Amino acid sequence: MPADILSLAGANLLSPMTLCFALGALAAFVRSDLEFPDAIAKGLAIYLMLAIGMKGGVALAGGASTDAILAIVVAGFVSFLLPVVAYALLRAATRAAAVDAAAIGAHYGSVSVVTFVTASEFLAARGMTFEGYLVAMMAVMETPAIVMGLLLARRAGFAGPRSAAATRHLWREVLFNGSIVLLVGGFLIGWIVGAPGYAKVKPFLGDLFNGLLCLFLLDMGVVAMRQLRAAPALSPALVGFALVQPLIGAAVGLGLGSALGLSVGGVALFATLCASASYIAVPAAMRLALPKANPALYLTLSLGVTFPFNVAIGIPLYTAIATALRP
Amino acid sequence: MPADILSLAGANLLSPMTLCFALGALAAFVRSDLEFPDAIAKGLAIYLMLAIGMKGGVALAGGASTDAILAIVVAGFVSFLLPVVAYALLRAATRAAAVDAAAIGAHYGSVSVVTFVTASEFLAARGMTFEGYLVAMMAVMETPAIVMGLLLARRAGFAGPRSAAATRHLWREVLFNGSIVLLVGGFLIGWIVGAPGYAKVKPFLGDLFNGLLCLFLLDMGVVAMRQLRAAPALSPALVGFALVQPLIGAAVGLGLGSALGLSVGGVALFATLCASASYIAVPAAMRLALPKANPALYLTLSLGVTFPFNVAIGIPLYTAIATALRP
Amino acid sequence: MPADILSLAGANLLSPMTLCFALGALAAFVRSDLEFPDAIAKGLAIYLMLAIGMKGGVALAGGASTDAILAIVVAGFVSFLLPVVAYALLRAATRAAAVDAAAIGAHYGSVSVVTFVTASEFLAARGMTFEGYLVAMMAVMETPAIVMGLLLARRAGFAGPRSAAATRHLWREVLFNGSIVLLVGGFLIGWIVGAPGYAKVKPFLGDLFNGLLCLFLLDMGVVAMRQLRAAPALSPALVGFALVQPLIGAAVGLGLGSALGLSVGGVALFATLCASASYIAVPAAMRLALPKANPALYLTLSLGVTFPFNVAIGIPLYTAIATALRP
Amino acid sequence: MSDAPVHRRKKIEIVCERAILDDVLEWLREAGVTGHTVIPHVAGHGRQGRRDGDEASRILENALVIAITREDVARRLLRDSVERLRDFAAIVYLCDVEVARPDHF
Amino acid sequence: MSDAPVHRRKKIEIVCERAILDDVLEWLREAGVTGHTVIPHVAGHGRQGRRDGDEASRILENALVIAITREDVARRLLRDSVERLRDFAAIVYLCDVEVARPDHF
Amino acid sequence: MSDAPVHRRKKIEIVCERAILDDVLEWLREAGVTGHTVIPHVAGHGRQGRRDGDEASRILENALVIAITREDVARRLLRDSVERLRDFAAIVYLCDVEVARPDHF
Ligand SMILES: Nc1ncnc2c1ncn2[C@@H]1O[C@H](COP(=O)(O)O)[C@@H](O)[C@H]1O
Ligand SMILES: Nc1ncnc2c1ncn2[C@@H]1O[C@H](COP(=O)(O)O)[C@@H](O)[C@H]1O
Ligand SMILES: Nc1ncnc2c1ncn2[C@@H]1O[C@H](COP(=O)(O)O)[C@@H](O)[C@H]1O
Ligand code: NA
Ligand code: NA
Ligand code: NA
Repeated sequence: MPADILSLAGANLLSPMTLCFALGALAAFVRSDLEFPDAIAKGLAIYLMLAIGMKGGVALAGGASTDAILAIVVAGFVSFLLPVVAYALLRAATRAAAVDAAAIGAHYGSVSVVTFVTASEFLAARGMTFEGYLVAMMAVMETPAIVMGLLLARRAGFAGPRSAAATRHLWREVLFNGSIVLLVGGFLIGWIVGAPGYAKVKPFLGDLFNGLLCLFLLDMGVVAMRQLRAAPALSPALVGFALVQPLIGAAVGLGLGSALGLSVGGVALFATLCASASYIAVPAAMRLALPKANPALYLTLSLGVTFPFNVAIGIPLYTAIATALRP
Repeated sequence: MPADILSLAGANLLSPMTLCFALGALAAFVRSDLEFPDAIAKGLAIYLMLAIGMKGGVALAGGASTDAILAIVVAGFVSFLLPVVAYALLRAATRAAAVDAAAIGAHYGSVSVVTFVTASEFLAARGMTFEGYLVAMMAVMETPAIVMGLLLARRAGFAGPRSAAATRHLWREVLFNGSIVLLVGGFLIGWIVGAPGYAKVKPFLGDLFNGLLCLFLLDMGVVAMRQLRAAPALSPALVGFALVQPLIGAAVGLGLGSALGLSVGGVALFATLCASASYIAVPAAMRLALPKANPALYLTLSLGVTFPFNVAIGIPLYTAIATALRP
Repeated sequence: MPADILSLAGANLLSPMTLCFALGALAAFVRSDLEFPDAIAKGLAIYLMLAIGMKGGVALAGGASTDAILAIVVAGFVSFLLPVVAYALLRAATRAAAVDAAAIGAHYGSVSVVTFVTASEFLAARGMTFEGYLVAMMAVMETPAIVMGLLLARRAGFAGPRSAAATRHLWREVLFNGSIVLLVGGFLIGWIVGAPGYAKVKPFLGDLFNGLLCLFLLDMGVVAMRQLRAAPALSPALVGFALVQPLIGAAVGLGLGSALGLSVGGVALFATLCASASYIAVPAAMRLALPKANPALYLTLSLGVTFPFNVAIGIPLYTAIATALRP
Repeated sequence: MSDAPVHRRKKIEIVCERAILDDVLEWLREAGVTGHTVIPHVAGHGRQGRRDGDEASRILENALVIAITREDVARRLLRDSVERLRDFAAIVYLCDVEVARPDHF
Repeated sequence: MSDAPVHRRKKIEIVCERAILDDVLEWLREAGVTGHTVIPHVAGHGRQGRRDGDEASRILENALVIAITREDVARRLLRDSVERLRDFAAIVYLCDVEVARPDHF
Repeated sequence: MSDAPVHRRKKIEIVCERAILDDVLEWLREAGVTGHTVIPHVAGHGRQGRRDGDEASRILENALVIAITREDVARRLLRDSVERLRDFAAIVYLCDVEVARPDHF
């Protein structure tokens, strides 16, 4: 099995996607002026979320099982509870303040869409399939963690948003942020139109997926490395947290995924979701709701450490374990 | 035939394109932060206009008939005269001021490229073809309505642009606005290079068309709904106008299209052009030339009411009637 | 052979790419409001550089020959030395000041990626192939010319950048500017993943290449024409320089390319590189390092005169000569 | 020219992180400011380090709000800002301006 | 330091809808202003409601023009603006500034 | 309200070509300015003609830097700017402002 992991990891490290990520990181490291316009990065993100959502919906088209509904509910609970684990770990093993620990916890309960998408391509390249409703599980995991993060902070004495506008803004973020709308909306559209409707848009939403993912990961490499460079030096304990917490999350995902009876690919993807940390929706929410938490900390851990770790090492690792767990 | 219309409308409402439009509208309705960067929206518009223009030119490549020239001239006249109808209707049936009625009229004489493009895909999905020069008819309908709008306003005592710069700006807008350049330019390029030249760019300009249209309609849904939300409450009479005027325009298009001997698909498309209202070129021109007209009115009617009406109901309706009219 | 050149030139002038360029130029000439958002233009440039880089790397995958290394070293020297030729020509035949001549020289030693890419498609459409490492030759030609330009200026008594920040900025530009990172990075990725890895991204990075190049050239037409219009009237001598210098560069490229034993396509491409002038990386560097040089001059010559000359006439001309030179 | 009437007002400028922009605009409205202008994408550097909106969540980006208003309103806003904006990246300052249409502000 | 010569000029700022930007710049030029700076995409709120450039035609978007010029020129522009910009979304105000190179403005 | 303490500072604004933005910010830092705000994409017109960032290399684009600082620092910057920015497209001017938190600037 270790040989397996190594060969999977090797293949992953040498895929065009991972190499594009590395290229972006390198460019930022040498302070190249390579820069993706923000509009292009946002456009790519919209594409990826709509495309992955629709693919999931088409895969499930026609039927929706109780299996799917159970799995989606479980995913929501996991997102809600993972921040508690992260919070406890941070308070026990690092010197993070309570409000920072609560904010960071919220990030690790939520998910990173790009990590998921990269994992799904990793599986596809190996001929492994997964349940269409994994996409719905991802969508449902986006924001419960925010609520738990706020509860943890309140317990530690930090009030949430102070003005009515900020509260409204926060709830909109939790319920209807752009990622959720695109993932769930794309999922429903795919579910409604099925394979015949999907055929019309497949040249764009299907065939180009890998290529556009390359471009997106190139940009993510730049962004992650810039975040690392701009950040204040992190304590070794915090860096350790950002490497251990994904493993804890993955273990939870591997266990629950097997218990839910997901396919091998599905287990690997669910583990990846639990292991990944948000770097778009949750930071925006935390900045509003917990302004006393330090954004440099949570952004650097999720984007600068955990994201590259998952892309390079985590995904093949979780896949190998999911394969080994196959009954 | 009514059964026919209903099944066409049903199929239309469940296409990925219309569903994407609905998703965008829903996102804006719940005030999701889903937002297309402006640059992406503009890039998509450039793509759609170049692609549809070139497709039309390739379809006509080799020959240009007197049929085509006659149809194009007729289209120009229709655009010039439709504002008079709209103006009369507005003054008779609503309480719109003269200057507002003139400005709104100009919008309904002109056309909406996205409505046309959506209709052309609707036809293609049903195996219906149309004359390549429909694209040239659309281009020629873009701006004569602006001139008539100004004449109507002047008759009512409103001067046009006051400074020399504004006048120059206005004429450039009338003659060379970006849509016209792309549609006519693309058309000519397609006409020159024909099928062999087109083969080189077809993977981009042809195969991806539907998928990119989905993305564009998603954004249009957001934009149309935001416009509706931000607008002052419209009187029922004005909303009624925005639903009746397209039907009048479509009737004109159906009649003249049949008289010109267009194919069924061609008649349906010409009706769609007459029924649609501009929301890019004409607002920009009116703002300069008739600043006393209220932009919230004309934007909301064309973008917030008529555009969704045509996309959801108008297109299948006009197609069904065009089919029924077949001699 | 003259007949040959004419037919090649004719075919080139009537390709969708060249026609798109002409359309853009025309739009800017009539002052249409057609405008590519800057983000879209940058996004297209990133795509083209990554795609051409990767294509080159895949073509070379597996082996790297001493041939390749020799050709790359030669290309670097040519870029370093061509500015001297341009400088001498400008000082002898025009009234350009020394600092302007040095800055313009740096532009002509460097290369234009879009010209290269257009030439590579021109060859592909004629079934001609070229060595994969031409891409690496292009990357290596990007910036040595900047160093020579500064040396020429210093010899004429103009100091380089004055502040430490400007110097650092300049060196980063020379070594790691975005184009170099994308071209070299894409090349290495293509080289590593080879044909099997490339298959995953080919629908995007390969099949769409021509279509996206059309869009990019449309924008370049607008940009080049605007530059020409905004520029102060150029003296006939300067315009003459911008037409003669590419021919000198092409002659150098044809000679050295043959001597290096490149294929016919390779010789034509190398000639095109030598003939082309930078309009992105070098202007940015010159503005910092030689602020006393007039940007309107160097931008107008490279972008407004030499670029269209190469796209419309130069490429087929160099190709015809390379074909005729075939032993 | 010398007979043109001069009306004095205060201009208040606020540079703040985009996350609280809506909040700031609501605050201005409550305070009686009748209009404002927003420059939506602005980079900066201050006590909280570099803020140049270069990352995906865009929380490290500022906006610049300009409002012309009466002196008393502006002074009250300036005073209240200390408490109101304490936890956020933000600065506030006032400046004298002259306007032609006093009814407008 | 105290010996640095101080030259007083006026800064005129105009927030207006983008549709009339060219027109406004022509007006400044005619009035004798020798330079200007434009912030091209600016949102705002005023008598004419929200203007945040969120729609496709972009007519609901503002620009901010800054020009440094002599006091008399600035005052004349301020006075004329009332009539000139009446129908449009626009505001104009003046402010005192000090410059180092008086020949420049 | 009248009892709110008023602290006077200077605002220095610099419009310059983007190519030298890093350089200008370094200069401000060295001069003792503790913060700044940058409006990154700004068009303009001056002695060096139109600069509207419409071309591919983007060298014809400006940025606008705003910094609030003490009067002496601002005056020194204004004086030094003449020499420092001579070769580039750039203008500099000062303006009086009032702030609430004097320790901040
Ligand atoms: N002295 C200053 N001058 C101009 N802008 C400043 C200054 N200090 C801070 N800022 C701006 O205000 C934002 C928030 O400042 P701070 O709260 O100090 O981090 C910064 O990101 C800058 O955009
Ligand atoms: N009091 C104000 N302070 C700052 N900007 C304003 C103010 N009033 C109006 N504006 C700006 O000027 C534009 C036009 O104003 P109005 O003509 O009142 O709609 C608005 O969209 C705002 O950007
Ligand atoms: N009088 C002025 N008022 C406002 N901005 C100006 C003025 N003169 C120049 N500028 C700005 O400063 C930049 C450089 O000016 P210049 O060095 O004169 O070309 C211009 O592109 C404008 O953005
Ligand atoms: Na997670
Ligand atoms: Na119409
Ligand atoms: Na060259």
